[in-house]
Amino acid sequence: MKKIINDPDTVVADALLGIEEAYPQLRVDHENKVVYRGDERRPGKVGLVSGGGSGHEPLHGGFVGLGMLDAACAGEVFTSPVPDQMIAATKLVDDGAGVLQIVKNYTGDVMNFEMAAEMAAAETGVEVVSVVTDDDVAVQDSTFTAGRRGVGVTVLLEKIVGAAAEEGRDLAAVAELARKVNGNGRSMGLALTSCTVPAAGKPTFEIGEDEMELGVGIHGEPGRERVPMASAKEMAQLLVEPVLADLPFGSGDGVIAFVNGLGGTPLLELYVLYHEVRSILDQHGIGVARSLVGNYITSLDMAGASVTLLKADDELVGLWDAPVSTPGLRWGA
Amino acid sequence: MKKIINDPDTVVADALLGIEEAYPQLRVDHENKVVYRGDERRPGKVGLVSGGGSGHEPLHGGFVGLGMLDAACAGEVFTSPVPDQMIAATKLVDDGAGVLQIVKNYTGDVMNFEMAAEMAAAETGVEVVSVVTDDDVAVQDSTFTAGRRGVGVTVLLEKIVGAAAEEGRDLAAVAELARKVNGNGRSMGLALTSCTVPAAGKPTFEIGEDEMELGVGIHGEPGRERVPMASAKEMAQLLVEPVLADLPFGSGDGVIAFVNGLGGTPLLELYVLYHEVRSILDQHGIGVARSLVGNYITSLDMAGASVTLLKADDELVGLWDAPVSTPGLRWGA
Amino acid sequence: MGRTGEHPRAAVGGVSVPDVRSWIDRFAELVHAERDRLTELDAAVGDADHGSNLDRGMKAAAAAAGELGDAAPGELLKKVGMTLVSTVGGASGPLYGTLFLRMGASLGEATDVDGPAFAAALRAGLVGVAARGKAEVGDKTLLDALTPAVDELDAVLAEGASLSEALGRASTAADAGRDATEPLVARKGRASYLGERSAGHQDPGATSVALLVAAAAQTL
Amino acid sequence: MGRTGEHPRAAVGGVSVPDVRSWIDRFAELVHAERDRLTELDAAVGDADHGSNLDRGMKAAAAAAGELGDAAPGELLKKVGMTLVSTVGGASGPLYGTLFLRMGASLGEATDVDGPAFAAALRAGLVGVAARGKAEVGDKTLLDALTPAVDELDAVLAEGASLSEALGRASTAADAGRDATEPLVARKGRASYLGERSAGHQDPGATSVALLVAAAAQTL
Ligand SMILES: Nc1ncnc2c1ncn2[C@@H]1O[C@H](COP(=O)(O)OP(=O)(O)O)[C@@H](O)[C@H]1O
Ligand SMILES: Nc1ncnc2c1ncn2[C@@H]1O[C@H](COP(=O)(O)OP(=O)(O)O)[C@@H](O)[C@H]1O
Ligand SMILES: [Mg+2]
Ligand SMILES: [Mg+2]
Ligand SMILES: [Mg+2]
Ligand SMILES: [Mg+2]
Repeated sequence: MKKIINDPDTVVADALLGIEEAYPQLRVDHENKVVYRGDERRPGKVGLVSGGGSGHEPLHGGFVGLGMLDAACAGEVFTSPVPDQMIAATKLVDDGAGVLQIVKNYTGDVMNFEMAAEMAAAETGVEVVSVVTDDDVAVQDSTFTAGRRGVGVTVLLEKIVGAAAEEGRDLAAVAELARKVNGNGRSMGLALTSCTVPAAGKPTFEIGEDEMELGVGIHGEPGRERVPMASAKEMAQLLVEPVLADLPFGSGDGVIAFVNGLGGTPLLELYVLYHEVRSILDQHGIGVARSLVGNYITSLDMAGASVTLLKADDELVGLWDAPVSTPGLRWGA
Repeated sequence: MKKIINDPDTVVADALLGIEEAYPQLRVDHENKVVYRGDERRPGKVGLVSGGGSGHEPLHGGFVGLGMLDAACAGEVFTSPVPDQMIAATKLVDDGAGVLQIVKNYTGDVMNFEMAAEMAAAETGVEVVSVVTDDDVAVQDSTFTAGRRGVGVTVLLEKIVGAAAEEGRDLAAVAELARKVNGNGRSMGLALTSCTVPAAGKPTFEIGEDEMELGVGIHGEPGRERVPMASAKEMAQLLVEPVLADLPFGSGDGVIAFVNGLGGTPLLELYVLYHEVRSILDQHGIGVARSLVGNYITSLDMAGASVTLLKADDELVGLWDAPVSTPGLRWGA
Repeated sequence: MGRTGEHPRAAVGGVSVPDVRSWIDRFAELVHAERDRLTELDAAVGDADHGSNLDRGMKAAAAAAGELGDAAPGELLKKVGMTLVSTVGGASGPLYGTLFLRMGASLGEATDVDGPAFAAALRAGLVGVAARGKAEVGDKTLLDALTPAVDELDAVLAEGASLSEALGRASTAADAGRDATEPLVARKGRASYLGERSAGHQDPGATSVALLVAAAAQTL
Repeated sequence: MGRTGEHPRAAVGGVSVPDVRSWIDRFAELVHAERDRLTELDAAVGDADHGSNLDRGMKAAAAAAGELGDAAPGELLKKVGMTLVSTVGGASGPLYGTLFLRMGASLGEATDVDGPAFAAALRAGLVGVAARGKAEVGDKTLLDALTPAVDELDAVLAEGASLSEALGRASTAADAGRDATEPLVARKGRASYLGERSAGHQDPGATSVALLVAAAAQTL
């Protein structure tokens, strides 16, 4: 394992020191490992809190700022944060309008956020509503599993819902919007290489030079199948078709198209993939209202990419375009 | 080699299709492989053109836009573009105020841009001035070499000089500013792994699990020496000390501190490194006026990082803060 | 049957505060000793952290229990639960945390905890864990060891046996439940993503629960 | 001494347009045949593309030269230079491009190109290459083969020999210059980053220049 770290046990704490120094507009509660906004917030705004295991940067800490999250809880690498962190975050961001928790659907995350919401309500009286993202179509049968994993849609949701909260919508409206976004988005990813968790010191899974893991999870979870290495055009097909098959993206619908790098894949390749994704969408008569290409929800050093399509009406596109100022996404501000 | 591409011979052309589709505000001249601004430009502005081999994304195409470059020429992977491309770019961006070429110091790049400038002057009468960046302190003795390589300072320079051009400064002033930025910035990088050039199909150099290449170039050029793997703290020392030794960054001076990922290193690790860099600067009494942490001048899939320090007075910091709107850097717009 | 403890109000024949401390300490020891094995099991079907998660948590919990001054057994169990929730994370943090928190709530401030009260508390914990994880027996989770253990504890106590004897038989039931997870296909937690491929591996959580019940049989 | 050509104004005893075409075609053939060897040499001290760069460029240049209709030798050489500049990139594109462009400029629109005129054009090319690359003899670049070749060409012509004979001796000088690059430490181009480690490897550019001069000796 070759990594720029001091010690696997302190990697998250060390990175939080760097994040705080790199972004003067952010604050970090180091004891609770919470990144939160240090700029002036709109009074009475619904608070937006997310979090999860570390190793997916810029998600979530890199999405804290105007028009997106108010706070993010950083767990250990690939490990859900604990309720104490979410409670600390809740207290930091509540301004009387309640708090929305954005939770990716993993057993640990869901249960820890659930306990946090119960405890925060009991301890502080703050109203907390949770929304779970579960957009990964690689998990086919959710009756017999922990359900679909939360992946790329989380990024789009945090942006869109962040804009709505900034607009002044109330907690119920913001939560409803979050569910709408999750309901209209689907994702699928593939890995060319494994990631290596610092504490483990070796790759999570073995994979040959001539194969790829189709439907991989962002923690290196197994996907749908091992398939032979393919061209970018074929990869686009393998990713887009299951996404389209899962939600009735009709001809004439517009989408926000998001090609995400898993951390070890150069931008050059993501652009090649994006073009192939666009070609397939063109063939289906699906218009692309907005695009996002880059490394936004990563899996440490894994080579690979995912495609997320979010069926977007005028409301969602308008909120997408609203100003945002975070380390990971920034425009109009 | 595992890459998301269709064919090593078409990877640049294919990526340019994706770039054009991902960013509606950009245009691409596919015949000449030039990315240029499609938005309304300030009339009479000095044109800013850069370019170089591909594989360093977002550099340079991702830095085209308001407040930064007007056009970027994309060569084949790690190969300088040819003069025809620069001439096409020059014609696209000249608005009567002349054109500044920003060239990284590699023999091929320098000569091709030089010929382009001569030919553009002869063919079109456009006044073209070139500025070469050569900030890589890993190359120690420039009398007996092709001189220092242009690396991280190029990113900072394109931003700062872009702001000055947007302000309306004339060609001579913009060129002088560019030389000032280059003169005040120094960089040093290290690699944990090699990159793999698509056309070559195998890693450019071999490197053991327990060693790193200190002073590596962004094309995998050899550095100062092979050193044993080290902690992030030690890596910061190995990168920052030679940079400080080379330019009289005095106690009390302010810098723009830039920690850059080479493509295969996760953001999490870059933050860990950034914190260690800050600690060293603190010890030297060097203040950090502004920070930049992320993958901005990459070397395909290479794992590793570089540190660039730019001694920054109020003028440079002011221009750094000016609005910029490009795929790679965006704020205030 | 509790060991003789130094606590002033130690309920002889029941579960005293020192008994609970011994149980927690013993469980922490067993987890520490089996840490690598638990992590190995988790590597096969999950993310290779169950051993380190629980070891970190139980170390903290044992320390917290040791520091807590004069308190009833229920308060001690609550403290253990809170500490686990705050230090473990992942799936097992809320699950083990809920188990102890609910046991604590069930016992309240009572200082005399007899066998049936202890068994009722453990069932309250089981109900809490099932609610928290929304899993059922057969889903290949820690419920597959915990449920038969609690059932056996109730049944043996109902026969009039001592708590110590009943916990011994409950431990045997937990071990059997743990072993029975091997052929199952996981339907909850991280292992469920493996689908059919999860069969043939023993569940890590059921394995640690068997240690918890064994520790109780050895100390209470 | 030119071969007999079909061009109406072919200068017998000098260098005609068909002669130039033959030279270019022959150089393109040699580069193509030695492509892998050139790239291998570049892999050792540079970035493993000299063979493919030059092969791509000379293919395009030979095609462009073939397509150009009625033209003087100088115009043909200019076309070759332009094509190389536009298709090669890297260091060798501007260098080889400059060589041919300057030769073309030196010959202008002249249709009668005798030995001394050709030699003067080649020297103009050499001067251009040196100016473009700012290198000197001994820097381990293509100048180390080109300079002795041009010097030898002048010297032998001054003795009154034919162009053909003089080019033969120039080719021998180029080969010697090429071989002499092996022990040198590079001071220009990509190889210079290797410092001392560049010694012990023959320079790729000097190797391709030796092919250029050999092609001239074989065709002009
Ligand atoms: N929904 C659930 N209900 C009950 N137990 C569960 C559930 N999900 C997971 N578990 C248990 O948790 C164990 C894994 O714990 P651990 O590895 O610490 O957490 P994580 O899966 O978050 O890494 C599994 O072996 C299983 O016994
Ligand atoms: N400054 C220079 N002057 C003369 N020749 C040079 C110079 N720099 C490089 N060369 C020649 O160019 C050759 C390399 O060409 P090539 O591999 O095509 O370009 P690049 O180095 O850009 O990949 C070297 O072997 C050397 O002979
Ligand atoms: Mg885990
Ligand atoms: Mg686990
Ligand atoms: Mg080369
Ligand atoms: Mg090259």
